[in-house]
Amino acid sequence: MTETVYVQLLDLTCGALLLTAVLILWRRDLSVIVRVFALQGAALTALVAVLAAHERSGELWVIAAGVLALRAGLLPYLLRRTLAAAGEPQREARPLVNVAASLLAAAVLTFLAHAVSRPLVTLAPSPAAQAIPIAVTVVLIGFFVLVTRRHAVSQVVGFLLMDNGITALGLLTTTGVGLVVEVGVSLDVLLAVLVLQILAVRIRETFGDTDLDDLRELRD
Amino acid sequence: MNPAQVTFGAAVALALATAVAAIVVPRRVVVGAGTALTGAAGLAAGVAAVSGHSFSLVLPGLLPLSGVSFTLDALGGLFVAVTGGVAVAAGVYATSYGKASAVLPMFVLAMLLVPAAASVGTLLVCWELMALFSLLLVIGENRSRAEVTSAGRWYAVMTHLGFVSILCGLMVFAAHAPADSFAALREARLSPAVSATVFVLTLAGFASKAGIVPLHAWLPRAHPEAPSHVSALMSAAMVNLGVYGLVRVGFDLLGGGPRWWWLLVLALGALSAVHGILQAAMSTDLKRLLGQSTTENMGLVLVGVGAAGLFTASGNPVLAGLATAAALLHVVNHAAFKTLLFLAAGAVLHGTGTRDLDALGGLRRTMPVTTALFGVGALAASALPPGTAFVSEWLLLQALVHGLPPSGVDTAIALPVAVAAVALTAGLAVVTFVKAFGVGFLAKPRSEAAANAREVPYGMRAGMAIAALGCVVLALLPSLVLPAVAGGATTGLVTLRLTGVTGSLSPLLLTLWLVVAVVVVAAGVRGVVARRTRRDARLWDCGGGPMSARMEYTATSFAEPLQRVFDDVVQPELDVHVTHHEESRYLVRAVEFRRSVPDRVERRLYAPVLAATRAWGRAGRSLATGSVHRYLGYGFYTLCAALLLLAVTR
Amino acid sequence: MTALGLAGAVVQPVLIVAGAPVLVGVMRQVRARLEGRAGPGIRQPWRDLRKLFGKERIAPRGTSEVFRVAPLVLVATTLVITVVAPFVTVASVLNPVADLFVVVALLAVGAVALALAGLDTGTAFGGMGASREVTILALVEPTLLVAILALSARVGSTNLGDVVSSMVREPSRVISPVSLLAAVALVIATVAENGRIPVDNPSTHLELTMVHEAMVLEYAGPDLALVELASAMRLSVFLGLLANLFVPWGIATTATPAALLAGVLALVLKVGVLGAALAAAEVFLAKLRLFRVPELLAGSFLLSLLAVAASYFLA
Amino acid sequence: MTILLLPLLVPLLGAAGYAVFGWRRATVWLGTASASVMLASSIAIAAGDLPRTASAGLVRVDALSAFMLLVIGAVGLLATAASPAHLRTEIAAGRASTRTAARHSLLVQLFLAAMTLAVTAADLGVLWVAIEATTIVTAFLVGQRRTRAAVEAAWKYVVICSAGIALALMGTIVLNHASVHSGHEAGLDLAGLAAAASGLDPAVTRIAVVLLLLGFGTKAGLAPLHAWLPDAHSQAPAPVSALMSGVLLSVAFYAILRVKVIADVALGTGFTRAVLVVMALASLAIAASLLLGIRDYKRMLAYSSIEHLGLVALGAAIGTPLALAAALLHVAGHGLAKGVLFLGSGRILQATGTSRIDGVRGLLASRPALAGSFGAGVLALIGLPPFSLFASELGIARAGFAAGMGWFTAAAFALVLVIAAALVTRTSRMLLGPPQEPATGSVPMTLVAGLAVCAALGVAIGPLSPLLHDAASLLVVTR
Amino acid sequence: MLNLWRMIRRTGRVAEPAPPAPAEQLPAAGALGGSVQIRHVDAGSCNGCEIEIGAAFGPVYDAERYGARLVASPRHADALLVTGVVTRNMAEPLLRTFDAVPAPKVVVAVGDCARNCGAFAGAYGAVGAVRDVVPVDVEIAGCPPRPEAIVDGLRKLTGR
Repeated sequence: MTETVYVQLLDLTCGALLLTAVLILWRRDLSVIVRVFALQGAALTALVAVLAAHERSGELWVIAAGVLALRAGLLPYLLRRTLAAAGEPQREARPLVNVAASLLAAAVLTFLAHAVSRPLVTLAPSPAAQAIPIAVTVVLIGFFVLVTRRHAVSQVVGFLLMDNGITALGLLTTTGVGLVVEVGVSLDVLLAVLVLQILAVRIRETFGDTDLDDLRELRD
Repeated sequence: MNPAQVTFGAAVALALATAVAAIVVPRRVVVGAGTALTGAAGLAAGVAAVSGHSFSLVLPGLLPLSGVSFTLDALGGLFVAVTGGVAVAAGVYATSYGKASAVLPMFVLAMLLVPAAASVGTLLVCWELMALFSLLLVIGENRSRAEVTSAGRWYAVMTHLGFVSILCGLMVFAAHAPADSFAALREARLSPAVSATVFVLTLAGFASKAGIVPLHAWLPRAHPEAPSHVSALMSAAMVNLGVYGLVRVGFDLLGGGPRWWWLLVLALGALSAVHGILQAAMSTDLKRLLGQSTTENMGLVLVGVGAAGLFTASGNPVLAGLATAAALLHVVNHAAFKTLLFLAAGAVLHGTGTRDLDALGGLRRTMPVTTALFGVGALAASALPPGTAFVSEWLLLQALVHGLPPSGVDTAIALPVAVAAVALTAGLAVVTFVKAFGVGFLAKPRSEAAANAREVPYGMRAGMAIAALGCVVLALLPSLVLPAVAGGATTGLVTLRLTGVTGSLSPLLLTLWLVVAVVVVAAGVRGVVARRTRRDARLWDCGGGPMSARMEYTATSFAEPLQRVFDDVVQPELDVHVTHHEESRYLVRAVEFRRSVPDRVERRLYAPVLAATRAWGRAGRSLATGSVHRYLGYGFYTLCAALLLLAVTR
Repeated sequence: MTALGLAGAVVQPVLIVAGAPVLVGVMRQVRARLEGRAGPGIRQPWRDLRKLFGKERIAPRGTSEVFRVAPLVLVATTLVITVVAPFVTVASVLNPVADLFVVVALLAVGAVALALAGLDTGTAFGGMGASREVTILALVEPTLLVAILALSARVGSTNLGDVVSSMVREPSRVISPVSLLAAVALVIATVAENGRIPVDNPSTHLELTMVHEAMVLEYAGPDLALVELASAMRLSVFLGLLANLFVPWGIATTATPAALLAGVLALVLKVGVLGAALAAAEVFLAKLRLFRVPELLAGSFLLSLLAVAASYFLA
Repeated sequence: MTILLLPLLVPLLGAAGYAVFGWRRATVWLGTASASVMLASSIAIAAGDLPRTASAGLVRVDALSAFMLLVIGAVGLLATAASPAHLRTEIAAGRASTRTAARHSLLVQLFLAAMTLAVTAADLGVLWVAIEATTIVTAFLVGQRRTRAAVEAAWKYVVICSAGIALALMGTIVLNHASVHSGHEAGLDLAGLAAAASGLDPAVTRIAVVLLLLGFGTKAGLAPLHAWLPDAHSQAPAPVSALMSGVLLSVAFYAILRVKVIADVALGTGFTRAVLVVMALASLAIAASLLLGIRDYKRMLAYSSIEHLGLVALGAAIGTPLALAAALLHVAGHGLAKGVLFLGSGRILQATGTSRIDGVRGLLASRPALAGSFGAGVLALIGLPPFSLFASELGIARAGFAAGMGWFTAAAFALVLVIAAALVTRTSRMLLGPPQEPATGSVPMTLVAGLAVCAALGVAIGPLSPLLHDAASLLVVTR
Repeated sequence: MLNLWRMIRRTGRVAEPAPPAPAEQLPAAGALGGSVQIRHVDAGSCNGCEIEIGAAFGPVYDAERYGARLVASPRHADALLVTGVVTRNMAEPLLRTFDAVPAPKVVVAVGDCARNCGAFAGAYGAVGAVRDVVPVDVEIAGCPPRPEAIVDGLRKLTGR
């Protein structure tokens, strides 16, 4: 793989990552969101694969396989199941910030991400590092989804968006944090989503709805 | 080995042993006797320390991170002795009063330790222990009564406020010194701003413990609600430690200061004295009255302390010594008579079940011993000769009078005002205690409870008698304790002569002459009267009658003229509620009249604070609305702001 | 204890005990004459006392020792003052008691004893009188003590003997503004403390206007005699002190019989003139409502404060 | 096998025991036994030579870790000792089944294990994994009762904590980035990072530190992501609340302390100090604002935890040896006191059936021993002697004024005063007043024991003193 | 003020010259020694006598110059000056007032009603004359008696 192709592929996959994040913010149909999320998992896998091909690192290929299984397979599957369990209203009814404003916010977050990640880029300039702001943007968009979306599944997706972003960040900083940690992190994320899925079902059972803004029994 | 060390150690051991014994054998006799013995040991230690046997002790292992160190010097010894003395009376009293509580000896112990503390950490820990134990004692016995709960709350919050104030003050001080021991603090060189901060902060804290206006609000609540021997300990011993702290920090550690410090102290003292006694004069609750009188007396002490500081700052050590002597002697005197009065009030409560003066009366027949002893205390408290407080107030006035001629303009204004405040206080104290004694004990019983009063058990009488003995000794021979409080400010055993200025007083001879005069007059009357036997006759009831107890002047009516005079100051609340007949509004079915004299300082100062706090609390609730999005939003916005800040500043 | 002091201790009490009722008689006579009446004569108070001592003693039901002892205390405190304070002689037999603060406090003790006796009876009148008496007492106290401060600040002592002898030594002080202001303040205080018009009316029969009289309604016979004697003595003491503090001339400074005689005559003259003036003034005044009395006392307090200010700023 | 792994393995074995045998007579005290062994081995570790490593450098115990192990062991023992009685009452009341009890006990053991792993981990990444693991393990404990409130609390808990902790992960990765490019081979090894920190790129490290502090601060109950805490702590079963409030917060704060060492070397002490002071004061202010109008006593205790972690953060911000020692002592004292209080509140809840302050009256008259220990615990919380919180608050105050942070310290203590006022007011309403029912109840020995230890620590810490000072000196950076 | 002073000077003495002292004296007068404190009791009078008593103590007759003085309390009194017929309601108070006076004590009945019920003799509301209730030492006749008579009666007590 030549350097140019590598950079182009890198940019393409990162672009896909960002695009999927924005789409999640854009769309209101939950099943579409879950599908887009699976796509993002695939994009992330592609990113790892590109990096693996460039670095010629077996370890990265393993990670790519893991990412594919987890983020494009298992997690979207869990989300779909949650969605199925959650019952009828499968749309994000009324986000706390409406879609147009959300998209503008995403633009602002992108600028913020670029501004803040400059030191990370300049620390070790490389094609991969140039993409760090995109990963940070995805994290911030994920957090934003978490803050503004009312459906339980959307919130889980938001959390996973953050996580995807962080994973991308980890990969783009071209370093890896050690296998034990990687596995631990992935396991934690998986378990967290499992827990959230079970809790979402319980919310549905006890509250009859999955609008999280109705969860206001505990207050002062 | 040093006698002060031995006796002080004995006091600590006795207190701990009593506390343990009280848990094992919860009997009043055990607790009371143990407390009295602790007090006796403390008294001995204090006396030894005052007479020159000071000692130091460092225990680095105690109180993690700070260590503990004690030094009992003459100043501390005085307060230890006072506390010990009060504890003796209260302990003896407790052998037949109240519940057996292991906290009582611990409270006494904490109060004994405070004046012996020799480092900031030690002082603070002892201070808080004292607050804690007293709080437990206040709420301990009658915890199901709403007043007690409220009093406990006020006390806990205000004492903590004072503590934080002292903490901050002393910590600022310690931060500018090499270490936090008092010895190191004395060496510290502070800038005027820092020392002023230290002084003002510690003054606020210590003043709140001494019940000084405007930080007094807890005192008339907590002192009356506590069991009476605890009230005595709090009002006669604990408040003194506020004075101790002020003297220790202001004079000893900070080494005096500019005139405005002491003018401030003087002003606070004068304000407290007048405010306290005015409230007491209007009060109809016997114990509350005594509590408010504590504010008054601590105010007088602060006038003395402030004058002492002022004279020191003006370079007049003779008068400074005199004023200090007056202040400290008043501390001792106040301890004696306030112990007696609170114990007697407890006896009244015990004998009648009420402490409402409007429902008392006629106790001189059913409770003669208590009446006589309360009379001794009332005489002492009203600052009339041959009472106890007269000597100290006389000293105070002497200091103020002699301070006038060679002084600055500020002093020329402050001292006459102070004299006037002291004089007004003295006058109102007379009203207050004439009311307390005359309405409470003389005349006819105003209620069933008062009519069926029973004299209290011997233990309680003995406790009161000890306190009364203290009062009498202090009244007749103040020279026994004056060397301890005054250094060389006065000389003479029977006749006190002021050193450095003209002035002399002989309480013993004065009393003697009064007694002689009474005897002479009585003998003269016996010589000239024609018929010696008295004819028993109806009270003159204008021929009508019978005169019922309802026709008597009550405490409320007794104070009414005074209340009218000061109505602009105290602003009593009058509420007349007329219920008309249904048929015609010209016919009245019932008239309800209610009068209360709320504490104006409290209403003006505390009510807004309380309201603001409540509003804060209500507003605070909107922080936790239950919305998970909002909660996450806090984090999100903070994150964005932080990242922006990081991006902008680099 | 000097010879002069000893002489004073003997002469003064005798003079005041004997003379006080006469002073009251004089004052009544002055009033009677100004009112166009003939008057009972200046010996009438002594007649009253002699009769009262001969009467039956009464123990009103429900009263205690406080009630019985109060008249004794009242007389005794005043008696001690007459012994030690400088009326005829400058020196005192018991200097440590001849202090202005002590004298003021002793006078208060007497008033308190009587107030307690009033309360002890348990009657509405007794309580009312006691309440009013101590209220006025409390309000007079600041005036008294601040006036004392004004007088003693320059002398550097609150000892009566010192104050008086300093006045004798430097007569120029007598007409200083300090003295003047303090004197007026003290006169008002004296009027209030002794229950004279306009604060109280000693001959009132209307309960609502009574202060002092209301407390003693239950006393009869010898007890009443003591109370009346004491009131007269207190008035004499106040007037005597006033006279000697501001016009000390004639007071005996040596223990010669001539000086003593001069002192006695001077005191009789000064107190007599003062008493007559007071009685004359009363004719022109109406009694104040009880609740307007504080205004009067506040005025006197202001005067005494001004006296202090004058002693500092004009000295 | 090295003793270092014992505190980690024992609870895992305990968990396995519950997984296999369930909740039965034989296993009732298994949890307590395992916690005792944990505490004992922690003491043995603390008494030995430190630091020591094990398992290929993945586990390392230095003085700070040993101290934290002791705190976990002590509060763990307290909580597990109270668990059987709690569960028995719940089962008797029909609010739980034996299956729930078994799962509860199993998860508690795993919880203990996760916390032990967090404080013994040598690697920042492992530390992160362990802390996130605590969230997952406790999620079902929080939601154990399956009521609406419990489910809601669990959801908020998991979402907020996961989001927060994700920030910490991001920070970890950024820090790793800086570490890798600093030319050292430290990676994320804590000791290595601390040693090599001076070579880290400051601009990158700043970002990492902010993210880490915010992230771990979430778990430590510090503002701004504190809001899960009152919900979760009030809904969790009492022994779990005790553990969460008593140690979990401190364990998360332990991570902050580790980060602080690195940051102080890399950036100078000013940066973390500023961030921590802001977080500390914000936490105190939030706790004060909400405690003033608090109506639920378990939430009251939870907000008080925010307050105390705020104080600990202040101590860490001050950063002098005295301040850090005081902060650590505060962690221990707060753990014990809060543990006791949550256990006590659980009993009150079981006795009265309501967690509203209005619903409880005259407790001191109806249940003197329980109310007495609850009251004593509150007195400990507001920092009265002889409890160790007094000593530690005094230390923090002294250090704060001495370090020239007088204004912040004064502000903090003013807020502490407001909080104390609120606590006293609410508690007195619950405890004092006429009783609602006749007096009953036995002396709760666990509570008394916990308070006694807390008080003993306040009087003298004796042999703990060198450990405390070693731990504090590990955290002090002189630059 | 000045007006008042001028009036005092212009008026001078209004008291009439003292008439000669009454020949007879009460035995009690010796014990009283020229000082008599008087408590006035209205036992049921029409207030005519009161007006005359007031006049007797006024400046013109000036009973006070003979040593008699009105006081507020029977405890202070030596003599009761009783006016009017004794009504049913006042009989008991009169007795009590008499009892309240310390010995030696004197009762003066002023006016015809007090002496013998006057116009009210036999009235259903009247108990009787003063002497029917308390021992009377001096009686002053007249309806109402003239101030001179009252002063004259009082001088029998004071002996002046």
